[in-house]
Amino acid sequence: MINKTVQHVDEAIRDIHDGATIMFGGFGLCGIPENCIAAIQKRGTKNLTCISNNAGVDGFGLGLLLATRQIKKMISSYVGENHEFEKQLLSGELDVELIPQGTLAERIRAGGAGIPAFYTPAGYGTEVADGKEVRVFDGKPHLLEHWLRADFSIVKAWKGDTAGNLIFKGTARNFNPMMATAGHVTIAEVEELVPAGELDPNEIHTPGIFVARIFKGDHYEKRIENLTTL
Amino acid sequence: MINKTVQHVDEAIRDIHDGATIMFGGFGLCGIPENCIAAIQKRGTKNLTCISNNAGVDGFGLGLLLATRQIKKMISSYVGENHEFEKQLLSGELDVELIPQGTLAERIRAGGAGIPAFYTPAGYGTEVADGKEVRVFDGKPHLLEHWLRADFSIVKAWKGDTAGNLIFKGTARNFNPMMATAGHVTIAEVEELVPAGELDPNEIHTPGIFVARIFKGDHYEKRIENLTTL
Amino acid sequence: MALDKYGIAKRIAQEVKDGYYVNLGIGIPTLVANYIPSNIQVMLQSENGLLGMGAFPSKDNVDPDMINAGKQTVTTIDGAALFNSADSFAMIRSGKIDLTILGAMEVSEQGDIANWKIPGKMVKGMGGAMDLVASARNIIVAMQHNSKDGQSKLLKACSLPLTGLHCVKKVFSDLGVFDILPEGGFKLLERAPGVSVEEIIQATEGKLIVEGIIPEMIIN
Amino acid sequence: MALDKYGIAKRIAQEVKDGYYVNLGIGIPTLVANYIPSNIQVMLQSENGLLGMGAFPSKDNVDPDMINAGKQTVTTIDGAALFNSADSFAMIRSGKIDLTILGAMEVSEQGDIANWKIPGKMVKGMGGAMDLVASARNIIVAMQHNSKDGQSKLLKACSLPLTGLHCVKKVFSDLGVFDILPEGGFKLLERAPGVSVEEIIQATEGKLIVEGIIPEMIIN
Repeated sequence: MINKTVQHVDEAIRDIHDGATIMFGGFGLCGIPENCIAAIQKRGTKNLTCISNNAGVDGFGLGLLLATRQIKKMISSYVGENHEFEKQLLSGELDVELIPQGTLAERIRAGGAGIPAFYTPAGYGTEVADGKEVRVFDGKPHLLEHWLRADFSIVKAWKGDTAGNLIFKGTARNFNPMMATAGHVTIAEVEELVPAGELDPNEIHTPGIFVARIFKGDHYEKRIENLTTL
Repeated sequence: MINKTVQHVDEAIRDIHDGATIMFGGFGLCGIPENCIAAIQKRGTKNLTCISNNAGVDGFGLGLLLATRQIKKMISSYVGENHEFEKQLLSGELDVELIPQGTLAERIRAGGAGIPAFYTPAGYGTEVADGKEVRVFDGKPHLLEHWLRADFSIVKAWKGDTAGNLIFKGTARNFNPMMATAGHVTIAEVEELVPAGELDPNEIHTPGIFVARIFKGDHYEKRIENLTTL
Repeated sequence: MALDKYGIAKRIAQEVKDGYYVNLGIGIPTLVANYIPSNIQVMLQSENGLLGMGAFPSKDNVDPDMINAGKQTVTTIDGAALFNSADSFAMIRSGKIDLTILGAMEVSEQGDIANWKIPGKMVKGMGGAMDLVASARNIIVAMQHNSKDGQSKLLKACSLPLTGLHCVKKVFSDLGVFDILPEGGFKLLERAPGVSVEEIIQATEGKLIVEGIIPEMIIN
Repeated sequence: MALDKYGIAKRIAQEVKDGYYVNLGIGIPTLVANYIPSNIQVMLQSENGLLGMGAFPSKDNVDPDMINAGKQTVTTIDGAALFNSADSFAMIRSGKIDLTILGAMEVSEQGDIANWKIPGKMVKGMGGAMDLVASARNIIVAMQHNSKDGQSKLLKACSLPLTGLHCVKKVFSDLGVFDILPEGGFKLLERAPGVSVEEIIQATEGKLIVEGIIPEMIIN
């Protein structure tokens, strides 16, 4: 059986170099690769271009790498309640490209699907359309958008097997499956790692062909951004 | 709970009219909506444009509707070992549009994803490229391809619930999930129909929002096209 | 008297019909879920990847892997489905959502909406709003009629960077309910309880159309 | 003596390396699976929606819902995954398949391939072949060197409708193994056992490049 397992997070991220473009799965703090983010912070890799729907919060998730100024550019859709992100954006310290969330998801999906460009109606008539080709289909204007790919994609799954197959849980799925397909090297950290053959092939969200390295994360804090209860 | 259940196949296909465009899930005879095909044959609906990767075999699957001349046009990728299909194609009786399989799958996916057009490398330099826009990305020529949508999509799933959620089994999944998203009215027939809440939301392949009507098929022959054993 | 945010949410809840698939934006729209009548069946979509969003969890039942687009912990109802964010926006772009309820900083009489950025001051990002307004068939906006310093937010033209063009069908503010006409203009449909037509005229910079007697809205 | 189809399949099996993801076309390519050495680990992709295709089932174990792209009943190996056909071709177009083995009616010295249609006579349809040849990084062809009436199928230019341009890297025929050079031409690498260079020259219409001693292929 093809085996993608590595033993430790440091082995998984061993070749992430200064200036790399990295996709990080997750939405808010949900479904983020906590172990890889911490290891990259520790390693001090710099000048990163990060593609992630949000950028964590102050002090957690990608907020950690923003605080240490390891990120040169963010490609995201929502800055939300991340003050460090908003501050660095407004001050011009951080290069930020904001993309409509559905366009971001589709551009990443296109990157992993070998579709170099597609048309979407999102953003027509807004500053998102600046410099983009507009084409009308069925009377409705659309923008030409290009695929997104990355040197590395780092995703977090619930369960994985040694062949690299992944299953996500709940809304922690979010951007992880598309990102897994769009990385030149895709690294998956999982809560539970099982031998190939234990996952039902019919229930797999990401086939192992897309995953280069997989490891079991040491610990998941799973911090909650906005706890709401009845 | 939103309930999509209908009691009988005839109710499910009640408004399929002469001249309708219909997507049929399935690959070969695997994962085809046997009950709806039989009911459409019985009803005698004519001048259909059918979108399906293949067209069954002589005497089964869409081969039934070809034999009764209910199909005016087929949009497919593989004629394969269907002699009636090949005969009607070569004689010009049947209007046939042949599309590369991946392009067919992606055009249907685009139809259900609100993406009116996209670029793909498949077919460049072949007769498939005739009349199509060619654009070069990263030095490689691509064709502009448009979405496919249909008046009706008819899919076959393994399990479904009353909210219209679907789970497919094995390679009977094939074109069914994309087609479910691309029909103006999507009809699902299933082997097992359970109350909403019984399927694990994490294991659903097609969310119920795409399905207008769902019913339990009476009987599945599941004829095997090419039985091979050790 | 002008409605508070709960009042706006209550009034909007009346727009939700049996069998609808509904996407609720962050802010007042999220509150609408609390007031949907129990005798109708609705599926709430959360664009991060959930259809069939339920109530907030009990304290014992919180799952950090189950959040809505506002990052609030949520539950699922029977018939829910989970999917990735690309599939979620596929669903949105293909027009399967019956009703989309968004917040706004400004709306124009042409149905333009601005809700993601104040240049040099505040950037939230557009999130899913641009995709929603470009594709959803039926977009209504929940908003304050005036800014804190008394400026109208129902305008001839938006001053802030746009989220989408000609897309808003209806506005529910603290002062009233307005159709946005295809030819442009806010057509006053209902007044908030105790709010006069005169007050609404004063508070609206965009073209306001008042025809006949304007009823007071009914909120239970 | 020219190889039979099993011989071609056996020789091609030597091209499959440990850790490869491989797509096998219909016909001779399907046979290759039988000859992959047991000491290497390979994942076979079937473009209808399966990665990790296993052997044919035993008679008691046939599942009509589990077929390959040739509609043959198959099984899965440990680590297999199932997906829909759009995701399957996403995988193919994104270049994740290490080796693609296809049948062909004709191949040109430029690496063009024709394998789906004989105008007026036969139409199989292109199936997934056009997507595969347009995207896969490493495409090799298994084919008969000559047609039944003795015409060469390794040509200067294809006469049949094309499946793809400049895509075939290597040809394995019943007579030999050929690289297709970037600048054009079939470079003879190996002869089938007992087949002379002279016979191959006779049988090849396209530009044939013969340099040095051409070894006989080794087939176990």
